[in-house]
Amino acid sequence: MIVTPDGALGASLLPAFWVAALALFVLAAAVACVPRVSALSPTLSTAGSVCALALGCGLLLSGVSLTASGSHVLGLATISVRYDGLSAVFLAAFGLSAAAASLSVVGERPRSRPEGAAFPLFLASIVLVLGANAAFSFLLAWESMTLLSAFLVVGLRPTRAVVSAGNVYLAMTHVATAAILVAFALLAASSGGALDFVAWHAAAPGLAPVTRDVILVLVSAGFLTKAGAMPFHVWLPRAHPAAPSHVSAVMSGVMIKTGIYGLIRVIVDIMGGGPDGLGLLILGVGAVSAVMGVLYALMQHDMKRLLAFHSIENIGIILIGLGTALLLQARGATDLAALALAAAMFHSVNHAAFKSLLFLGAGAVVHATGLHDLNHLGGLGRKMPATMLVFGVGAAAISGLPPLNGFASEWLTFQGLFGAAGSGAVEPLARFGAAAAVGALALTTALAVACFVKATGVTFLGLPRSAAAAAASETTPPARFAMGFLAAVCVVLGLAAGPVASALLTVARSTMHAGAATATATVPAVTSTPGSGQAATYAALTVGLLVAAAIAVVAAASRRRTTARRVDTWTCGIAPKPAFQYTATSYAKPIQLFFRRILVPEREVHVEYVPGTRFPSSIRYRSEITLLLEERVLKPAHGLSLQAADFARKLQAGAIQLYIAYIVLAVLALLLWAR
Amino acid sequence: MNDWVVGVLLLAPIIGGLIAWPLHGRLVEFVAIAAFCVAASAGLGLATAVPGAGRVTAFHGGVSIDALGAYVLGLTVIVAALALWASPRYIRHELAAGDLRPGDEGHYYALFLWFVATLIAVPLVDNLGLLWVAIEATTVVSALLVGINRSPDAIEAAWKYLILGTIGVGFALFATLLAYASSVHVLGESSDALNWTRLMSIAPHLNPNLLRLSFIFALAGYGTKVGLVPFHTWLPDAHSQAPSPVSALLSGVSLIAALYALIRFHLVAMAGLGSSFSSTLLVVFGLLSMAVALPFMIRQEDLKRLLAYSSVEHMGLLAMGIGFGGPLALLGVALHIGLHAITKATLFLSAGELAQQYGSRRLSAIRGTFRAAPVAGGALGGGLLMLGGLPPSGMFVTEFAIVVGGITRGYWWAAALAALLLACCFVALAVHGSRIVWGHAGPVEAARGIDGAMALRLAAPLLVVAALGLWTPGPLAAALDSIRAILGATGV
Amino acid sequence: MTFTAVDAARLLDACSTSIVLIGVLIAGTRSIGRAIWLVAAQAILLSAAVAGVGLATGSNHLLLGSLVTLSSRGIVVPLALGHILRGSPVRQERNPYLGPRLSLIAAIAIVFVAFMAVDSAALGGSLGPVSAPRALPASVAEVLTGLLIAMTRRKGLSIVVGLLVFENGLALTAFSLTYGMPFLVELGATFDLLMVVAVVGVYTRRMLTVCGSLSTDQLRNLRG
Amino acid sequence: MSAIEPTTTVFLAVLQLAAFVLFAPFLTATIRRTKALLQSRRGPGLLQPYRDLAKWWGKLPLESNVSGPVARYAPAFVLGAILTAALLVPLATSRTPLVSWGDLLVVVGLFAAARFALALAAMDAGSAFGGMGSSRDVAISALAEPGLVLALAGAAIAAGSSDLGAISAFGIGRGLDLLDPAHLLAAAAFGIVIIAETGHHPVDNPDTHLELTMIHEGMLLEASGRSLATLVFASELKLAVLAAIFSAAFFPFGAATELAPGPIALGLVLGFVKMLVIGQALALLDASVARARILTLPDLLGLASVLALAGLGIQVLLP
Repeated sequence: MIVTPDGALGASLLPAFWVAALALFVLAAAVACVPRVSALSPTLSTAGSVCALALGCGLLLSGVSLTASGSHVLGLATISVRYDGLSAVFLAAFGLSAAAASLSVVGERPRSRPEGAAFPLFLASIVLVLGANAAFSFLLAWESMTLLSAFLVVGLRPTRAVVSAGNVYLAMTHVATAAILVAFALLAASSGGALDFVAWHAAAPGLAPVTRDVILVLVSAGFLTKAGAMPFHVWLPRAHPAAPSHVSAVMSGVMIKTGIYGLIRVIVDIMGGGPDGLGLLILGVGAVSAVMGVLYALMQHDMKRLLAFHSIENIGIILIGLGTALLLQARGATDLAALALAAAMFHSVNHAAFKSLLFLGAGAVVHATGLHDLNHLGGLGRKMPATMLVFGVGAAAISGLPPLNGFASEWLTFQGLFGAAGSGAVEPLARFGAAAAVGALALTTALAVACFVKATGVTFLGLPRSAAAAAASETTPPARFAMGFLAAVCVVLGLAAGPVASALLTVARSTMHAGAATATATVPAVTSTPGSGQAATYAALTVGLLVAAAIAVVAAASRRRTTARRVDTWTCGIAPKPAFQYTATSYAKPIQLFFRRILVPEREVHVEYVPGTRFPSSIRYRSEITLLLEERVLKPAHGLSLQAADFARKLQAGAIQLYIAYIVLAVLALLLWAR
Repeated sequence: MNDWVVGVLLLAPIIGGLIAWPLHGRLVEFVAIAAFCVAASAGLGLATAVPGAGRVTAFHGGVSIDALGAYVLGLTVIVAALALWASPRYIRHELAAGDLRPGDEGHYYALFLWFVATLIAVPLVDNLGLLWVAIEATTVVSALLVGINRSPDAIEAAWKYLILGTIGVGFALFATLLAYASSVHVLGESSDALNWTRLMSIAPHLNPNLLRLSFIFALAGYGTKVGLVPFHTWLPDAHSQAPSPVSALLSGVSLIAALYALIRFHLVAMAGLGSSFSSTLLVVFGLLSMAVALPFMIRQEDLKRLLAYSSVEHMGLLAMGIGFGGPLALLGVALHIGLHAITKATLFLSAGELAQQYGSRRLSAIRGTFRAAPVAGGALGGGLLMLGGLPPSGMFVTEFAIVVGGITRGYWWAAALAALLLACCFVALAVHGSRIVWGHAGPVEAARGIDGAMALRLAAPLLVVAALGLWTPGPLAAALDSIRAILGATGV
Repeated sequence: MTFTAVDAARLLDACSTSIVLIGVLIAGTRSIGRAIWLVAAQAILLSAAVAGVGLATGSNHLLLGSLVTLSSRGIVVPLALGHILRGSPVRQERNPYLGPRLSLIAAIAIVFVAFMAVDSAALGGSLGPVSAPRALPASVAEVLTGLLIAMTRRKGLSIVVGLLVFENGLALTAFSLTYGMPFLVELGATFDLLMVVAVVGVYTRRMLTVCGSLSTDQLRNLRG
Repeated sequence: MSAIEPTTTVFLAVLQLAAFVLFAPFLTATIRRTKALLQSRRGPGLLQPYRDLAKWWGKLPLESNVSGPVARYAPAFVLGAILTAALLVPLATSRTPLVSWGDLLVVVGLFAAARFALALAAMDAGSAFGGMGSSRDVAISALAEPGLVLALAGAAIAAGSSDLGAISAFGIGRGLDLLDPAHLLAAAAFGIVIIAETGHHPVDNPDTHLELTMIHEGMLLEASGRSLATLVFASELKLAVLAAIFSAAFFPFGAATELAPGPIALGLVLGFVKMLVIGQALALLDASVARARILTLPDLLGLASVLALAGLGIQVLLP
């Protein structure tokens, strides 16, 4: 049973899109189980994802919302959805990422048939999560998403490491879900047992402060875990690299965003903002996640692990935006809050685009060489130029370079921070916090540039560092097309930053239940503090065209008739070897030294000499950084808990007399209690 | 008419057992299955008659089955059917391996049938005294089953089960006496002074002191059979040492039977004392059970003990849910009872398969079932996921209902802790399960022949549990509703 | 002469107190054989009390009940246990967790506590003509004594003896509270008790064959 | 802000572009000259940079047979980005030629883009020195970036807008009140950042020819002909633009507030003068300070961030 509130133009199509998307995903899953036609599955899920994309864009353009509900179990609706603007934004992001990911494996054979079937269902579960508007259907979709993604990570024939990665992932997300469940139950309890979000929003103002804070803490912990923000990130860099690349693309591009979506949905939409402290808290979490995420990413030389840590970084940037929004919303600066919230959404969409692109690129490289380790790659640009081009676009976008989309959203985030730091509504300490976050964000973007110069350069430029890299070949046409699509999206979203941002601003305002814009809070033309000074603006399209023009002019001018003379690379006069090049590890070395206090590197050099001489026959160098949280906190805590469990097991000591004593004592205690 | 059905229902297994006792080989299997089929048809007939009539009585009210009783009866029949279906394969292997002596199979099937008979009797009788007799009888018979293979461990487990069970249920007798005393004050000496229906009708007039004491002793007594901490100590021993089909019956049904008795007392106490007293106790002991079961699940070396402790955990959850009250939680409890029974039975059956194939129950030995034992291993893994309450398991729904119901009823801390403990217990199960399925297998006995019957027997129940997580069929929904009404969600 | 309610009450009180005393003696003895016969004596006193109440109230099912009690608890069960005992090498409780003297003292303490703590008035007073104020506290003391024995002994049989003392306590409660239960329940309970003893017999024989003794120290392998 | 008529915009843009393009090499020349004099050498003439550029422009390029399109097209990206940036900063006037096209973040972003392209190009030839220069350059810029943004953020927050024109206008408006501690701390931070970004002592040696000590030069090692000319010119231009930003944000006095020939001319001259002063300071630094070990750079650049943050603290916490 489906209804759309007002039949705006084209809105009548939207239900069809929704049904089609889900149906196609289910069909794709079914098809994947049938040996003869299983090759059709990726095509079908691509179609489904495109439907989801269309649905998201349609909802955004028409401004209507889509409601639907499905079968019941124990009187609880398994499907009860309402797609509003917020859902639409994330749905569109999902559509981009999922379509490309599904397309990239057209013609590939999945690791196993169950996994081939699980992928479309995983996509369907995300669609349902993004729309659910009642506690049960949300958690049902949420947990299905968790389980399916965990299965996709682990697969049918995992190695021991992958199994443990899957366990860590499942454990953390499941406990996090328990927190969310309790928070939802509290909301239900304080709204007379109602389980739907609308009733909760209605009851939210009446919440006792303590209850509200408990709820906020629980949902924050729960959703931040799914989002992979520090210090809840431990599962992420283990799980994402283990999955096949197209799965990692969706997990990293969209699934962790459902955590962000949940935060916005519950805190901003349902609860109408948190207490004064919450914004700063989220802001701090975001800043830490951003800086530490990119630092750890720089230290990785496994391509997919590097990208996984970058997901933590980008979640951090999104959280900086969200934190700013909450900070300002709690202090009544609605216009700026909406701006910051729009920034967070914008970066979520952008990250979905370029992170999926990069993961698909990494997948193409792994597919071509079978290598994960950057230190064995190199010179792939000559073998796979298309991949290099799109990967470069993705790298530039994620590094936040104008005029691409990453820069646009980071620009908005910066504006939000400037606004918060300058706003009179905010007390000085919080303003200083925002100002400090500006520094953190700047550091993050600069480190991201370093990291992606390293990733791109070491992989695609220079000489191949291994035979496998030398023998690489370009990836399949569908994969190339998928990556090209995402690269185009990165460019378009960057150049169309203005309209996109203003659309998101509308969504943000409606999500915050704020009226129409009062000040000139439209983009491009954002006043950091309305009234004073001149609008700080970023005219993406014109700047982009200007840059392009300048580049074109210079390039044309400096082009010569005569072709260049080819010579060997200068290596002080001896024949160049691949071993002369900087590796990924050595490239990141200066930064490792600069930040050695935080990264705590351990180096180990092992030299073997030619017998009898002082001439080294082989030198092996290994450098590992210490993940402080894991090493110094979590591992000891784990050990302690196991010891505690062992101690508790002494209760069951085996002597029947002891057991009788338990019973007697319990009875006596009961009798005393009942007196 | 009903008298006859009930008579057949109870006598068929007893007589079948008597016939089976001296027999050997295929014949005894045939006898057992035949006798059980008769009883099962009678039992299902009765159970299905209840929803229409609301209450089926026989023997002048001596037997009186309401929706709750019918539910427990139906579950007993279903789980017993699964266990009996799995028995021949299991017992033959035991005989071949020399763990059972030739001739024991006759005793096994006889005792099995008698155990089923006692279990069936529990939900039938209306008289709390006879209810106690039936529960005690289950202890005696199942104690013989637990120790049927004469290994020292089995004897130890059976011995502890017998002694602790008798002492515990002794307290239950005490509770019954007190209830009787209180009702005799009101009714005077009459044969139906212990009938639950009568007690409920006169509950408000009962002496509150007696009632309070009575519930306390019922909690201790039937709590022992339910496996609530700290009365649970016999449970992991007995459930792990018994032959796997019997473990399935013990964990699947006999716990529920005892819980059924406890519920009866709880309802009387609620009717007489108001909800707070007994509910609080149930919540406290339920929480305690979940909390104590966790460490034993985290560090566990024995597969069947792992499952047994998970039973303790789930019984704790059910006790809590009953204590919470309220429509949502009780609906969850009603469904959870059935889902847990079916899932746990299946898990024990698959665990038995694995234990026999690997020649050990040690978790460190049972590894890499993905290759060595795809069906049983898959069933175990899937069952553990179902038990952990991940969708599409029906237990996701029930656990959601119980936790949310609890918090909406104001039991914030208890329900929140329960949610946390549930998650942690799932983590423990998942870690063990992943090692079982994918761990590095040691030297494995050549994979036993996968017979289709086994695959069906292990897969079908799990599929049912999964299906019930997505959709509740109309009749079942109606039945659950009436059970909830009985459990006292009326008017909430 | 007629046997009045007052006489019945006096009889019930006397029997119950002496049952408790016997229970204390059981707690204090090392010899398992003696313990078994003391339990039998308890049962006989119990049935006597029941018979008395039955005569006083003129209810037949109480008389029947006393017969059942006498035959089952007083004769069959002790004989069975004696048979098992003859089969086992050890007849003494060598080193219990709580020595005879200490457990004797403990039992006495329990009795005092029970008599001070429990007053039948709180439980709605005694009903009917026969009012025996000591019966209920005595039964509680008896129950606890049984549990004490079961908790502090090492030998399997001694634990069973404790169990029986416990059961006698329950029976005494039944009679002192409500003149017993409905007859059907009575029969069922007795039957269960007999079954329990039978199963105990089975398992003690197996224990002897497998473990070689009845000491529960061998029965401590199942842990954790 | 008065309405902007296209003719003015075009005029100012062309004027500013010409000014930067023509003046940037001269700025470098003055730095070299002063440095030489301080080292008691005569040093090259003030037109030498122009001659160098012309010479390289005419040369037949050598390309490594490893390198490919990246190395070939990167120089255009670098110069293009910096030229665009040059149009987004106020020079002669207190407004940017292209009003409301982009603010200081856009300029910073364009610099980052140039860095990205250059650092990538340096790795194309598979040369050890290219990789080394690239690695060190991105590392140092990463350390400098927070200082850069925070220093400007201080000014932006004070001015209530991150638009460089607005910042400069606001500064002029405040007159000498502008020179409060917060402002000066930010200025100091920005100064340090300029040193790092333009590769002067103690961070880098702009005219070393020993491969192992090169950072910026190391990245240009494989470049030749027009590529080399483009890249060198880009770096000279970058210095000029940074100097312009510095004066616009921290010492905006003298920039034309109304669009009339006289003030504009004056503002242009004053802008040149400020740049030269900054250049002389850098030359002084080159001559007086030794180049620091790379391990000690975090202290220097961290100092920039700390100064900027301290400035912000003063500005926000105790107004």
